[in-house]
Amino acid sequence: MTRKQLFLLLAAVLLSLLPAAAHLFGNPYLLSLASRILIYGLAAASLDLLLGYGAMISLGHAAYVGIGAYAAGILHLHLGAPGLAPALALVADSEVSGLVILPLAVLAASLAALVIGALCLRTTGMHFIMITLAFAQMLYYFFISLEAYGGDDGLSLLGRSKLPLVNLDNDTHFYYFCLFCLIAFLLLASRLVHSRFGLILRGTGDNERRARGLGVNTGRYRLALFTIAGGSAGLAGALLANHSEFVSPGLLNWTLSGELMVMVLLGGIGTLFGPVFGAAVYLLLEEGLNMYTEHWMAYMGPLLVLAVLFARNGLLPLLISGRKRHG
Amino acid sequence: MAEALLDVTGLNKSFGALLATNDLSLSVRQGEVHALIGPNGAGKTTLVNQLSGDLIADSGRVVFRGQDITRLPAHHRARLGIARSFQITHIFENLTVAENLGLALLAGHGGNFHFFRHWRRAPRLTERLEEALTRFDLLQHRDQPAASLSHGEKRQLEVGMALVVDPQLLILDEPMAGLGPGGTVELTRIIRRLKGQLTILLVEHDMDVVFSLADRITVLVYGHDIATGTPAEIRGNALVRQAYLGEEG
Amino acid sequence: MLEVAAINAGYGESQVLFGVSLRVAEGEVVTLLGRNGMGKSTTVRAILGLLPITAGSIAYQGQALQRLPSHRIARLGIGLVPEGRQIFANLTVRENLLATAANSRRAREPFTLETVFALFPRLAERLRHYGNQLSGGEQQMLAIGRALMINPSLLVLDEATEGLAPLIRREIWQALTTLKDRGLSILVIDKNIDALLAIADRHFLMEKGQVVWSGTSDELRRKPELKSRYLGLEQ
Amino acid sequence: MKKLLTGLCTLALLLPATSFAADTVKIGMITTLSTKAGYLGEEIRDGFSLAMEKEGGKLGGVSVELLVEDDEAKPEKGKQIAQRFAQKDGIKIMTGIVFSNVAMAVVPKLVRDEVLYLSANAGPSDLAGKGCHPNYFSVSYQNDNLDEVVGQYVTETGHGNVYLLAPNYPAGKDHLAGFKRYYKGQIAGEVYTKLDQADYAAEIATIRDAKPDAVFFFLPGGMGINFVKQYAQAGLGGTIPLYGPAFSFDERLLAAVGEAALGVKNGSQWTHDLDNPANREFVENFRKAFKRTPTLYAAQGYDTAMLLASALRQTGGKAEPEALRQAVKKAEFASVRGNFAFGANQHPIQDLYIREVVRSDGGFTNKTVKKVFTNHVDAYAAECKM
Amino acid sequence: MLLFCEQLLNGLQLGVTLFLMSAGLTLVFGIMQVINLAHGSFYMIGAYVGATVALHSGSFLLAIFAALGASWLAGCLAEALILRHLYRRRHLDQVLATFGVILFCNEMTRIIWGRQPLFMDIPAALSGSVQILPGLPYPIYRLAVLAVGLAVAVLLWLIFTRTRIGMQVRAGAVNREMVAALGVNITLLYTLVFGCGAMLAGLAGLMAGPILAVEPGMGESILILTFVVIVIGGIGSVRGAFIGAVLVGLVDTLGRAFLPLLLRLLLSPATADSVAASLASMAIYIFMALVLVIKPKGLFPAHH
Repeated sequence: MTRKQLFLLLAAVLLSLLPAAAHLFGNPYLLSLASRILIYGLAAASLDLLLGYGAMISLGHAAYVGIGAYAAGILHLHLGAPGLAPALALVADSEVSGLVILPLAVLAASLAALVIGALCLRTTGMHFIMITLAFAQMLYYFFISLEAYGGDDGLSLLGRSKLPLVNLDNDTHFYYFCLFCLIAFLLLASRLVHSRFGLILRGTGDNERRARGLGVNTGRYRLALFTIAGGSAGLAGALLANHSEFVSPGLLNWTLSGELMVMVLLGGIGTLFGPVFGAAVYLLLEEGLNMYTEHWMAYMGPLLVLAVLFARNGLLPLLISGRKRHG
Repeated sequence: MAEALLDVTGLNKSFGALLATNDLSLSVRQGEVHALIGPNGAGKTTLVNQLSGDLIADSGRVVFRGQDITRLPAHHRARLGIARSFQITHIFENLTVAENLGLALLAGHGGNFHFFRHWRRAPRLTERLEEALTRFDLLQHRDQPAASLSHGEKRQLEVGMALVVDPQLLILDEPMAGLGPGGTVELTRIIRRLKGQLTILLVEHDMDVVFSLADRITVLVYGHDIATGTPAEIRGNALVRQAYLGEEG
Repeated sequence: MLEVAAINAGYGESQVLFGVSLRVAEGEVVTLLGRNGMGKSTTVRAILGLLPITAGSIAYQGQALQRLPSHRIARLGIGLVPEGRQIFANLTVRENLLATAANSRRAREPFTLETVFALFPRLAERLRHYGNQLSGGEQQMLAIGRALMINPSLLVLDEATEGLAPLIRREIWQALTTLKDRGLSILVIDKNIDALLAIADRHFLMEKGQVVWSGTSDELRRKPELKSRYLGLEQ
Repeated sequence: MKKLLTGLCTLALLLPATSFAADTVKIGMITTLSTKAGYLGEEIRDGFSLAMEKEGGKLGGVSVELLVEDDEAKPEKGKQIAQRFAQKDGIKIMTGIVFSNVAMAVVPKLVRDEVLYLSANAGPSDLAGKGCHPNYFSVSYQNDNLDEVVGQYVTETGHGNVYLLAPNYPAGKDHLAGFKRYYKGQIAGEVYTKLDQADYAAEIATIRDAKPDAVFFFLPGGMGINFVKQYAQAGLGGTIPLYGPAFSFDERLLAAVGEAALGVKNGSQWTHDLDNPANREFVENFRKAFKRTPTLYAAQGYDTAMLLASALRQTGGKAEPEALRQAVKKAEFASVRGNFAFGANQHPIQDLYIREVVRSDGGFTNKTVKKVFTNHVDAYAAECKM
Repeated sequence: MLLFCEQLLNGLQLGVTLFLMSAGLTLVFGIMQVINLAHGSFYMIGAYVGATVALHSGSFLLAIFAALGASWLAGCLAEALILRHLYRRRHLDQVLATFGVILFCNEMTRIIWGRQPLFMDIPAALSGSVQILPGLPYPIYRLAVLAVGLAVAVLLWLIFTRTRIGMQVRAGAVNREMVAALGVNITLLYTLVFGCGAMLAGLAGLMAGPILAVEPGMGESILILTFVVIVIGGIGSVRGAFIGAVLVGLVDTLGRAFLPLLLRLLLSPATADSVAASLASMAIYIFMALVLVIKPKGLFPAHH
């Protein structure tokens, strides 16, 4: 067994035992924190598809998380209200609202990514970074002024989505559901990067000119990946909305895009699992530092700089490869 | 006279005030190895870029197998059967050798939106990949990242990627650049074996290579073709000697 | 004054130079000959500190260069006319000449715009043109002028006349002769041996990253087989 | 592997801290300490801890432990902290939220889970009306109160044509609605600006062009500083009077606004010059402890702590929810505001004042000008079914 | 009409402030190929140091020197300690590191200066208004800001076209190696350019001090605007930055001022106001997206 497999196995065991541990220690908050880490991990891993495999540096990934969250929040609001459209009512009263909400949230985020991606992909390099940021800011202000759904105040959800078999209102069930979503995403994504599509994408990300010279219409593949990543971020958003039972425009702010990027880089770009690890490190650091000082950012900042300067490939590869690099 | 596979007439391309390609005409016949020589800055790479579609000419015509391709984008031209290698090695450094070749094999087809099945399980790919790995002597490196290959092996891989799709026209832009003596010999052998199977446009500085491989040679100076002919004709051409070797008179 | 001793260098994992040694004495014109891809430009880059060497040493007027950054090497008095000319395309001719001009060695008769224009009258006519609006020959003159403006004691020309029309070449050879007469040492790379035989004192012939022969112009004239073997078109 | 262990240790840090003696009551304060609005939370915290200090580290004779966390003015963050307080630390009493949107995200769930929440600032309309809850008390105000008093005062002053300005977000609209509830004249214009806008030159030019009798604005925090400074710089300070709720005129903001705010009238439920024994003591102690004049946020924090102290004293230190709730509801404490009682929706019934910004030894401060409402009840009380 | 002139002036004034921010950033972008999210922090440092010195010394002149010096120093330090090591790295690394710098700077201002905003007054000589047109008084200070912005633009133009440093910087943008090989200490030059860019940001912050709230995190809102400017103008082009800044200033100001009026022609007043408010906040982003869709490299891409 390689170190990587060992590491993943260990992580899987730990994660699946976590709820039991949380109950044992009488600390249900641990579960909520862990769920949040899983969700952010999902969002970061979806960003990693863009950064690590497609070489598309998007500084607006929070937009898709936000759209997913808002789609879930808005649907939740309407599905719970009387007098909705008959078509929606069919599914709404069957106590499986999640079956509508989650796919629609993914769909909404994918659609947004498709449209925005089509425009953004006309540019490259620094311009791409900035235009993705601009679109995210545009959406941020759009949701701030979206009065019908709370505007800047955000939107509170009463309870979580309903799914068959699992009861998301139960934190343990919710945790396992998040874990399931994350693992499913990671499995599908790692299949994806080794599929024909993934191969061509990785090639395009590596050397676009060469790929075109071989006959690849690179724009289509990039747009498809942008859409997929957006949709996955939408799923994370929908989960996040369910987790905190609340959505607000703050989710679309560029700082969240920045934080997601930090998670990807911290964990290890282009590794899919790394960003999940990065999310855990970032969020735990935030929690941990917060316990010791009000001024946690004064420590977090330099830590990030040091991480960039000295852990060039992220923490996960560092962990997995151990001392091999020095040997 | 054999039929022309590629016909370039009156091509012009300028960058600002610099005329990189100046009323250039060139005809590459089906099945020949056609070498393109000229001093540095003569506009060879600019021409290659216009043939491959990485640059679009300002004016003039590029006709390939009877079809006007002057304004087609690069990936379109690739699908028509024009393959190229680059002056500076252009391979997918982060992919493995097998992935590089696999990508080359798959790239020409439109239907690559397969998201879950491993790329290696694309129809009829395995045999072709094995064959390519064997043919370009890369079998022992198949799962190595391309970045870890030696310079010569990278060159070999690059040429392999261009060849693996059985192109009609192969454009080799200074394939010998930076190769050690062993590498040059090896690559010359590979190209010689290709002779007759497909048409090759060879841009090269190494005169040994050019004269040993080429059927015909075109000499570029200042973006213009000053002479075309067999190696013997070129060697005897006073204009060429003066322009290229700088021998005055 | 320049002493290159058994240097190795390369790009990434591919080694290009294998123990190259050469020397240029005060006031001498020395050539580095060989076909493309033999390591001539790499040698020049190594001298100028643009490429780290992995073995050997380089000294200029007794000072070791191998650990110095490029700008320090230039200030010691080595002026580079690079391969491909590398004119600053977004600067005018005048700006190209002035941007990096310096007299760090306190030469008694420093080069000025006037002396450069006396050398290359064409440049004076194109004073306000941008670098990318010049012909190849004018760019080459500008590159030489630019290097002279830092008042070097050694001028290094990489591919001094490649791709230029015969008339322009003659002008450049003429200029180099003038510079030699001024007492400047010159290290020049070119394929145009016949012209170089007249100017140069000594020659180094490179093949596959190694110096395979060195000698004076007379010795080179006496060995025509060298010319055809390492440089020529003929097989 | 060593690093993995380090990771596990970090996790362990998040396990519950060793619990205090059983008789210690933990209080969770979720408030804003970072971002541009960080000083607001600081004021609340300082007011609260001043009360604890006064009682010797206790409240109502019960030893209490105050946990303060920064919500960064983000609702999501507030929810996380609330969750951590409730689930990890087992806290049953919370307070401190500065912003209405954070409160709206955090409070409804908390009170459903039987946490007693005493608001030391935010008073969104929903929690006063339809969303009122037995576990929710506002010790500060209902948001509209401070606008209503200005609306009444502006009407009384006789301005018949007022221009309105607020950020383009729900709270902005609520505040303008509060003003309009008591304002009887014409509206010269109603403009909603970008949230966190820095430059108001365009709006000020439009105001000059509209020539209103007066301008009423709700721009909390830095936005207010920018607006007031630029308004004065544009030369409008002397010609078209400004009115607003107290949020843009607390003493710490005034220090940053400077002379530009001089003479501006604003509505509040409290000023440091209110003449009652509790207030005199509070202001004096606060100045001594923190070397600055308290703002209304500090007063609210102080009142919240004093209210809690009175309730804990009554229950004999037991934090049993029902008893504590009943005790809080009685509001038997000496508020720095003077009169203080809870209405049916558990929001304050209180007097409201108009204050004016004046000079005070080297700086600027508020002076009470007029009591406009006595025992004012908020507009949403009737909607509360409790 | 008078109102329109005034709004135009307001737009221009916002534009030149943005230009001060953008000039340094676009140079750093263009020449060193490095993304610096922490540029807004230099703006904040300029404002904080300026406000503090002005408050304690009462001298605006002293404040200017202190603010410029502090932001210059901060810029040089950031370059030498952090960014210099990232020139050849991915943009991603640069984003991450400078994001860390933002967190640090914001928290440090909170630790050093406390949480409440800082006060900074207009210098006495520049307070009050002048009638620039009959019936149109305009604050002198804003005119002064406009003048300083334009002066800096002219100064930069002069430096760039007339001085050797300017030529070296431009030359360095197209061929770093060649500049070094001709004897210029390019590392030092970069640090200098970086420091001067930071200083311009500090100047912008200082000048914003009397108009705006000096508070932690004040750099971020203007940072994003600055990015918008640079991308519209074309990365690396100072001329582009100037035109982009003026355009963004005008679009933002005129959008806020006149969108409500325009929309009222089409919609009911209440709807018009709320739609206009939303559109006005998004206006510059929409503008930027439009520019990039039409000209993916911005209006004046620097020659490369």
